[in-house]
Order: sequence, then C-alpha cells, then structure tokens
Amino acid sequence: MSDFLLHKHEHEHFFYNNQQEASSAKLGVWLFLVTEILLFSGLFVAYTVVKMQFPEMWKVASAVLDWKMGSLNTVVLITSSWTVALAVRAAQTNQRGEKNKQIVGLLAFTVVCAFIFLVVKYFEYSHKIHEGLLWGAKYTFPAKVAELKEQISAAFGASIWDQKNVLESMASLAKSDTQMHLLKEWTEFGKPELQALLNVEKPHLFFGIYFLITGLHGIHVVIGMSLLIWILIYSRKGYFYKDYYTPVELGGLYWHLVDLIWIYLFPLLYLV
Amino acid sequence: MSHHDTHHDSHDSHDSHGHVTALSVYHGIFAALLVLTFITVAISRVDFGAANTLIAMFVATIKASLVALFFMHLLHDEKLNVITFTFSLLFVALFFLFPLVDITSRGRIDDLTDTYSLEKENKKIEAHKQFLKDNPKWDQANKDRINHFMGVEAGQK
Amino acid sequence: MSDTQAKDYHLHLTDEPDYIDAKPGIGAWLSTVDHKRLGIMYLFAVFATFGLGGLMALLVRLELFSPGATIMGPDTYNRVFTLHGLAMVFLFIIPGIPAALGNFVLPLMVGAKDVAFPRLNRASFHVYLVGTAMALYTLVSGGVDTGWTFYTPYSSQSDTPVVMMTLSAFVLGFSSIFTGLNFIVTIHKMRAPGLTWDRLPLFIWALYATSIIQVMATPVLGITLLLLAMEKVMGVGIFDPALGGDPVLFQHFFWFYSHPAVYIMILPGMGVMSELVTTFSRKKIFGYRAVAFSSLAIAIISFLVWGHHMFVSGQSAYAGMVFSFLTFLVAIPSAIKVFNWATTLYKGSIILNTPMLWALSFLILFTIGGLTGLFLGTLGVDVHLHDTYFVVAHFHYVMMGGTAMAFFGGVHYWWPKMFGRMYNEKLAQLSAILVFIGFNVTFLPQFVMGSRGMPRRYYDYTPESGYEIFHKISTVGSWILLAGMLIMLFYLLQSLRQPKNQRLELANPWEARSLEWLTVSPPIEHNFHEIPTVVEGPYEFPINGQKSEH
Amino acid sequence: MTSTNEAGSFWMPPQASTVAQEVDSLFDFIMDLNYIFFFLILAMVVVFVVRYRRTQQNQLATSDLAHNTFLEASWTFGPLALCLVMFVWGFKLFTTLAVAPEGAMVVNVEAQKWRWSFQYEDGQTSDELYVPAGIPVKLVMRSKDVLHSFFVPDFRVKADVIPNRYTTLWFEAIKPGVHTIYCTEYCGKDHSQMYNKVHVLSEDEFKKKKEVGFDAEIDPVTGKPKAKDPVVYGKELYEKKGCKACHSLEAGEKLVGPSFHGLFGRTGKTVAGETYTANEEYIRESVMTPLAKVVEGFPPSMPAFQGQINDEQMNALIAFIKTLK
Repeated sequence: MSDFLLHKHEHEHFFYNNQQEASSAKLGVWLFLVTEILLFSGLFVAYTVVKMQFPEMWKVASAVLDWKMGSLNTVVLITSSWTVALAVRAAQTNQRGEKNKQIVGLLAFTVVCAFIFLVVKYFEYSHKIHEGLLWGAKYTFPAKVAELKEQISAAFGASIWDQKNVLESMASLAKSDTQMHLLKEWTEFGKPELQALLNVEKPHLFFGIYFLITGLHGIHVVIGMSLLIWILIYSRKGYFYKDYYTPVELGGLYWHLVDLIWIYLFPLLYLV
Repeated sequence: MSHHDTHHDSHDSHDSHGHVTALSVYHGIFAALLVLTFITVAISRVDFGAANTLIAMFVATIKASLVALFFMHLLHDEKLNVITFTFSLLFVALFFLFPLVDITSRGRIDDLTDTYSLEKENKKIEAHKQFLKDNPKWDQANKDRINHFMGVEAGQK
Repeated sequence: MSDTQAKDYHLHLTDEPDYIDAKPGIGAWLSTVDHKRLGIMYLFAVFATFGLGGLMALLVRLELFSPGATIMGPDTYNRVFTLHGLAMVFLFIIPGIPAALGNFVLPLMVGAKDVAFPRLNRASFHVYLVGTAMALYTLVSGGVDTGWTFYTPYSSQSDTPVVMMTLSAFVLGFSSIFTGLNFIVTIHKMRAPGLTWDRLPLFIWALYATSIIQVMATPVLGITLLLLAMEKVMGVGIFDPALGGDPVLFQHFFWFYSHPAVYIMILPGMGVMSELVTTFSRKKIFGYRAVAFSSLAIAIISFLVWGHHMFVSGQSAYAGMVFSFLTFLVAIPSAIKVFNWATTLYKGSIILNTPMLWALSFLILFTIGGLTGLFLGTLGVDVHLHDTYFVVAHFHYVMMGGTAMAFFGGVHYWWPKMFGRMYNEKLAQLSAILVFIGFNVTFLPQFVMGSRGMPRRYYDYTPESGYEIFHKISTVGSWILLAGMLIMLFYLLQSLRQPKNQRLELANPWEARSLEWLTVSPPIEHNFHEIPTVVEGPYEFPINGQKSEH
Repeated sequence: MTSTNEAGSFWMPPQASTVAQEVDSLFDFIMDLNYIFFFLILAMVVVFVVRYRRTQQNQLATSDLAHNTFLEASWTFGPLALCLVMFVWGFKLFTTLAVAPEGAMVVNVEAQKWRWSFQYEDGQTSDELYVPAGIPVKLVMRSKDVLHSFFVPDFRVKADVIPNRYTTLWFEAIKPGVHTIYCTEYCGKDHSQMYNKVHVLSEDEFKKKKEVGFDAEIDPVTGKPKAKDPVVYGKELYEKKGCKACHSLEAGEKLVGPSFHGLFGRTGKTVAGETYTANEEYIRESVMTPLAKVVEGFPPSMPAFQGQINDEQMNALIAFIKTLK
C-alpha cells in the first residue's frame, strides 16, 4: 500500500488491455498531430507564394520584426519543451506516486514558459498595432507617418526636415510636452527600416501573413497551456504512474508540436 | 503488410511503451537545441543571398528532428507512428510542390514549343508596357478600388 | 470449417436486448457513444440532407425547363444551386457512407466491441449537427450565392453570408476528421484475433483508404476556409487581386482538399460494391489484392491530380501538363476495380434482389462516369468541355451514379442487420429500376448539351441556342428520379412500422460471410458475446466443385 | 446559334475555327474508346447475369476463380497505354491552342459584371467582337472585377479572365459568320446573360467596318452610319455598358448606385460635404471619373468609364436619363 496518492487505472471495456488502449490513444494523437501539421502547411504555402511574388517587399517588411524578441521566445519554447519531456519521463518512472510532486513542478514550469511566450508576443503585437503595421485595410502606417510629419512641421517648423539629422535637431529644439511627445513618436516611426516600408509594394500582405501564422500558433499555445494545466491538476491527485501515463505523454506530444512549428516559424519570419 | 497479425501492433508497442530515455539524453538534446538556435541567429547576420532560407531551413530541420526523435520518442516508438508522421511530411511536400510549379512557370507556355525565342518574350513584355501606357484608364478602376480600400482618397498616391 | 463459422451465431442467441431496446429515450440516444446508434442517427441525418439537396436539384431542373424565368429569379437560382452543391457534398455524400454505414458496420466487421474512441465518435456526430445547423442558418438568412467552390474574388465580394457558410463547412470538416481518425486506429488496433490484413473485407480496406484522405486533406480545407473568412472579415488579401493576392492560389488551396474529397466520396462506395457483388454472386472477389491495393493507390494518387480542375484557370501550362499526366494514372486503379467486379460475376450464382440491382446500376453508371472523365483529363479537349454541362453530367455519373447508388445498395444490404426488419422486396426493386432509368434520362442529355457548349451554373439559355430540348428531357428525368426516391422512402418507413422480426431468421438473411453477420440482428449493445476468431477470408462461399488453392 | 453552314455533329457544335477540326478528331477518338469499353463492360455484366443467374434455391457458384495474371495484366497495362496516347495527343493539341502564331492580330478584351468590351489595335472599342476570317486573332484578356471565362463553342477555345493579370487565347475563324460568346466562370446574378457575339467578316468587309466604326449601324440604303435616336440608343447603352447592374430604373430602388428614375435635376450632398445638382455636367463627371463626387450613402465603387464612352454615347445616356421622370 503506497503512502502516496495513487489511482489505479482500469482500461475501457472494449479494449483487451491497457497496452492496446495506450497504443491506440497514441496513434490517435499522432494522427491528430498530422492534421495540425497540414493545417499549418497551408499558411506556409501562402507564405512562400507571397514571398516569391514580392521578394523586395518581403526583405524590407521582415526586417521590421525584432529578431531579439523572436530569439527570446524560441529559447523559452525550447526550454518548456525540455521540461515537459522531463515531466513525461517522471511519470514513466513514477512507481508508487513518489514522483507526483516532481511531475507537477515540471508541468507548472512549462506552463509558466508558455505564459512568458504569450507576454512577449503581446508586446510585439502592441508595437505593430501602434505603428499601424497590420493586414489589408488596417495597414495605416503610411497615413500615420504623413499625419505625424504634419504635426512635426507644425510644432518644429517645416525647415526641420532640411536638417542633416532630423532627430538630433528635434531633440535640441524640443521643449513643450507636445514636442517631446512628437520626438518620442518620431524616434519610433522615423526608424529607417520602418521608413523603407513606404517605398515597397503591398507590405500589408507580409503583415497579414505574419499575423495569421503567429496568431494561429498563439491559439495553439493557449490550447496547449490549458491542456497542460488540466493534466497538472490530475497528476496532483496522483492519476499518472508507470502503468498509466498516457495523458501526460500525449499532452507532451501536443506541446512538442507547438514547439516544432515555432522552430520553423522563427527563422522564416524573423531571420530570412 | 498483408501477413500481419493484430497483436503484432500491441507487441510492437510493448517495447516502445516501456522505453525510458536516460536523463542525460534529454539534457544533451536541450543543450544542442540552444546551441543550434544561437547558430541560426548568428548565421542570419551574414548574407548568403538566396542560400539564406536554405541554410535556415536546414538548421531548423535538424532542430525539429531532434525534438521529434528524442523529446517525442519517435526513435523508440512504434513504426506505425513514425510512418504516420513521415507521411504527413510527404503530403506537405506535395502541397508545396504543385502551386510552386504553377507560380514559377506561369506565362512561359511558349518555351514548351519550338516557336519560343527571347526576343519574342521581350517584345511581348514591351507590347504590354506600351499597351498600359496607351491606355492609362485601363487600370484606373482597379486602382480606385484599392485606394478606396486602403482608405486613401482617389487621386493622391 | 467455414460452416462452423456460419453456424456460430445460433449459439449466441439470447434474450439480451439489442442495441435499440437497450437504453430507451431520446436522451439516451443523443448522449450515446454506441457506434451503432451513432451510425443510425447519421443515417437519418444524411437521408434528411439528401432530401434537402434533392429538393434544390428539382428546383434547379424545373427552372431550366424552359428559357427565361420559369419559377424564380437569377439571384434565387444562384442560391439554390449553391445550396444544392453544399448540401450534397458536405452534408450528404462525404459523411454518407463512412459516417452512417461505416460507423455501423466497421466495428462489427473487424470483430470489435466499438470504435477505438467512442466519445470522439459521438463528438463527430454532434459537431456534424452543429455544422448542419449553421448551414441551415445561412439558408434561412438568405443563402449563399458563390457556388460550393467559393472561388475568390467573387466570394470575398459577395454580400451573402459567406463567412457563416465557410465556418459551417470548417466545422463539418472536424466531424469528418474525427471519423477518419477513429476508423484508422480501429482498423489498426482492434481487429479480432486471426483477422489479418488479407482477411479484411474490402469495405474495410476502402474505409481505411478513405480515412487516410480524410485525415490528410481535410485540414487543408480548414485552413483554406479560415483564410477565406479572414479575407472577408479582415481583408487580408492573400487571394484578392485588388490587394496583390492571387485568386488562382485559392483554387490550388481549395482543390488540394476538394479533389481528394471526391475520392472520400467514391472509395467507400467502391467498398460497398465489393461486398454486394461477392455476396450476391455467392463467389470470392476476383483479384482481392488488386481491389484492396487499388483503393490505397487511389487514395495516394488522388492528392496529385487536383490541377485538372484548373486547366483553363490561368495556371501555368507546365502545371497543366503534369496534372493531366497524373490524372490519367488515377484512372487505372478505378478501371482495375471495374474489371474485377465484372469478372467476379463469372460462374457465380447471381441473385438479382434489391441490393444487387443497386450494385449493377453502380457498375454501369460508374463505368460511364469514369470513361467520360477521360475527355476531361485530356488537356486539349478539356479546354472545350471545361465548365460546361459535360462536366456536370460527368461528376453526377460518378457521385450520384456511383456513390449514391452504392449508398442505397448498402442501406438495403444492411437494413435487416440494422433494424431486424425486411423491406417490401417488390417495391424496392421497382424503386431501384425507376431511379436507374430516371438517372439516365436526367443526365445523359447533359453530356450532349455540354459538349455542344452549354455552360454550367447558367440561370437561363436562349431559345435559339438549341439547348431547350435537352433541358426538357433532363427535367422530366428528374421527376422519374423523384418517383423512385419517394417509393423508397415509403417502403423503408413502412418496414420500420412492422414488428421486429424473429431475430434468428434475419441474423444473416443473405448468408453473407463477413463478421457483422455472426451476431444477432439487430446486434446486442456490445456487438458480440465473445469476440469471434477468424480463420478465413471474408468471401469463402461454398462452391459447387473443388476449391482451387491460392 | 450560328450562321455557318456546317450544322455540327451530334456531339459537337459547328467547326468554325482552324483548331476545331483537331479538337474534334481527338474528341472522336476518345469517344470511340468510350463506346468500346462501355459496351465491353455492359456485355460482361449482361451475359454473366443472364448466364449465371440463380435458378433454384441454394444453387452454388461453380468456380472460385480469383486470379488470372494474364487478364489482370492486360486490363492494367492496356488502359495505361491508351491513357498515355490520350495524354500526349491532348498535350500537343493544348500547346497549339495556347500559343498564337506569329503576327496574329491582337484584340484587348475586358470583362466585367456582366459584359464584354473589345479594343482593337487602332484603339477603337466595340461592344461585340469583330474579326476578319482567315487571319489568326489573339485576345489579350483582363477582368475588372471577378473571374470570368471567355468561351466560343464553335471555335473550341476557352480561357479564364482574371483581374490584375492578362490571359490570352487565339483562334483563326474559317469563314464569315456569327458565333456566340459565353462566360463560363460563374460571376453572379447575370452570369447567364453575359453572352455576346463574335462577327467573322471577310477581310475587306472587316476593313470597311473598321473605318465606319464597329458599333455604328449601317443604313442599308445610303450605306452610311445611321443617326440614332439618342433616347433609344441611351437605353441600349444602359443595358450594354452594364449600368443596369447597379442602377435601377424603378423610382427609389437602390441596387448599388442610385436609381436613374427622377435622377436628373436632383440636388444633394456629397461625402465631401459640397452640394450638387444632377445636371448634364454632373452626370458626365460621375460617369467618367465617378470618385470625384461621391454622394452620401453610396459606396465609391463605380468604375471609371473615361475612354470607354464617347461623346455621342454620353449624350445619348443623358438624354435617356432625362426621360426617366
């Protein structure tokens, strides 16, 4: 009789044994992962086609993304993938529930990583939204720049644009709050990589695809999180041990897939 | 495949199911993934032109395979799961292949026939350019629609 | 040996209630995880949607009876033919055989107590209901006018509830994926002892191939429809030329699913066909492996040919060439099957009852459908025939002449197994013959007017065009079809109102030899008292003369 | 349907272009294969069913034949070979259809809901297509809104017409006559009304027609262009030029744009806030450059007709609108 919490697992009546049940469940989940892969492949094809049709635009637009944030998120996801793998192993080797705590701990850490990932994404998104770097009709960046330029001309005098280094001269002149505000805005909007967007065709297509892919991936992160939390709750009650850890294993598989997709997304969007 | 007994599957799974990977392996893979991530970022700072994407994809694929083989246990898993996974990649490949064949070879029917010549290609392009010059209004309707859509007033570009 | 197997079910007869009586009450049915009950509910659902799609078809035919406005205006007409397509494709044919008949017989055929994931199976049905509800909602809220293909940019400009409809199809896709996933796992993991791959009934092989397509292709439909919805809601513009997008890319996305999807529709029909032909000629199938593997071959090749829907769409001539070539390859496995079925009849003991009549009409109509496909796979000729009534006739011969005939054949074949009741044979044969005649009268003329240039999806045609006579004949044919269908509806309902038959008599009315007949009819809740052990193939009928060894 | 002499075959419409012949011979080849294989299968079914039909109870099959390598091989590789023939033949034909001969006469085709308009090398436009017989004609096609597809059954040619891209097809009409043009890519409400005519004229007929203008009606007596009653002509344009797609003639009925009924002389506000009076000048401007004055409550979705409507036509339209009170 174990001194830890442990629930013995009974296989469903229509299976011969735990064995058959477990391996069926696993095949089922692998087939599900296959559907996920094909779901994303659609967006990757769209990515490739648009990139081929507007290579110049693509260079310029993708330069706007912040590769530091991308790398950070990559590291975060890889770490979470590692910890979840360890969690599965802990469940595999959980004899009498003595490893329940370890499983819970590792899963909790994974969930935290997932959360960090989302926070970073939130910051990236909010920048894009502020700068109007969005899809289709919502791509208001040019309008925003034009408006900002007018305000600056009004506040600093049109001559400001003739200066060699606009920002410096603005900084030297800036006094009133509005001027300070405009200075802050222009340091963001005036970035060369952003300004470059004004000279290329249809950059909204890039941001459309960026938001579609990362958005869909983000949704999967959220789903994975909730899945892991659910498993976490049950492992606290000691449901998973060496003879029955299917849910942990399958939850892990799903999470690894989320990681797998990001491994491709990161270089495709941020680096090349 | 055909002489293959039901319980074969479950036997097969038996070995796999029990299999426990050593901790050191997990840690090793984790380290490797971090290193590879660093490498991709580092390489991307250098410009290899067209090769950029290929290199990045190559590294990404190594990382992906590490995750799939070790973290997802495919290395010791039932053959069937491995097949299922690889199968999906095959179909993804098909999905890429055909649209790209189309996109990359559009409007080049002529070189399927002996009548193809570079001059003719250029002439055609010139003709279309000329045509557009002669008929500025030809594009107007569409431009207007886009401008309206993009929230830009008609006229100003 | 075979005889003991045939007798087994006598031993299993008990007073244990069958799956219908086991748990009474609507609630019990809606919340059931029993594959048999889910199959039955699917069966009634697809009958209903077939009725809906059929009604739309009748309206279309009636409108085209004579030139000018006959019963409706162009806007209504466009919505009606769109709904006809959507209902028939997504609500009837795709779930038709796999989800209704497959759900019921697959676990029985492999000697399992249920599918691998019964709850997922229930989810599949509930999701199907949700998707259907959404589709009906779009119907009452004015209907969609894009055609079932949702081609951009028309669909992204149309002000009809396209988003709701695409989401509905998206949801239905999930139901289809769940079923396919369930079947693959069940076939791999839950076969009865001794039921090796080369002893699997060919219906199972067909369902296996179908499931592969469902799992591999449906997600792409999902993403396509999502992108389309995004196109409308957010104006992303990947498919909208006005925003630099590429409408032809949408067609690639759409057909990557929708071409394999036509094999999701026909493969299970081919499976049913193999069961019927063998059972009712009391004979082993000719070339078991050829038929089994041709199903797999079709499943794979079906992913390589979608571009033949796009020969004149502005896709590159290279792509056209490749796709045309691969299209001809996919024709071969189907041809093999047809020849095998025909040869199976040779020296059989052929029983011409209702299921066999359906099977034979399948054989003839599918042959016509398949052969006329050759015109459309041939680049030079397709240019002329593309988007004409010739295409319409072709795919109706395959989809309705093929799948629907097999579906009805299967329904009549497994009806006693499902309900323990037999239908009125005379009426049944009458309806089968009427449908066969009506079908040909409806669709043969469409070949002619098509090759003469009548474009499809036309609300109207001019009297001078000379198409009127063909439209008239075709419309009359649709009425004959209707008559046949109504008769079927009548005698099937009538048979349900009879008291349940002595279960023993009907356990195996056709003396078929696959596992589903080794239990009582209707089966008990857990299918078998003890899982049978399989010792031979599914078509080992006793023969007159000595057995040849293989 | 057509005024050429050949009535066409049972299956096919008349052959009015040089390629029609070739297309039909391949069509007939495949049709013959169809007959052969269909009747082969039919014969097998009928013969076996009649011959081996069960006559008394519990009659058993007399063979469990399940293999015959020769048969299976022949019905695998036989059809395969035939398929390859069809593929190669079909592809050769396809290249012929796709590549216009050197020096073909180019006509620009523009499709929009729900009409075709044609522009010739001399810049002149017409509502129906006029081509000379015996000279290859290459159509460079372009759509203004959604997908359309240009189809002339008698010529056996078809190609989709796509926005923001050119697609082309070519044909060489054999002899003078009139043939129907269909739109075969579903494009909405009047998809089925989007048919048009291609007039094949002898070479000098074509030259003459070109001089007087393709759209001008010739007075049979004087042989000179007829002067048209502007109101009638205006109504004709209202239908031909596609105005009717968005502008109703019923009082107050709003399709996309305003109804023409009682339009003339109306006053109102534009989105820019300025007031307008619907006089001749205003109507002209709204047709030529619609986005200059967009009226409140209406989408700025009207295409610009600058360069597609000449003064005479403009006047006719205005005259027509004036009558709608």
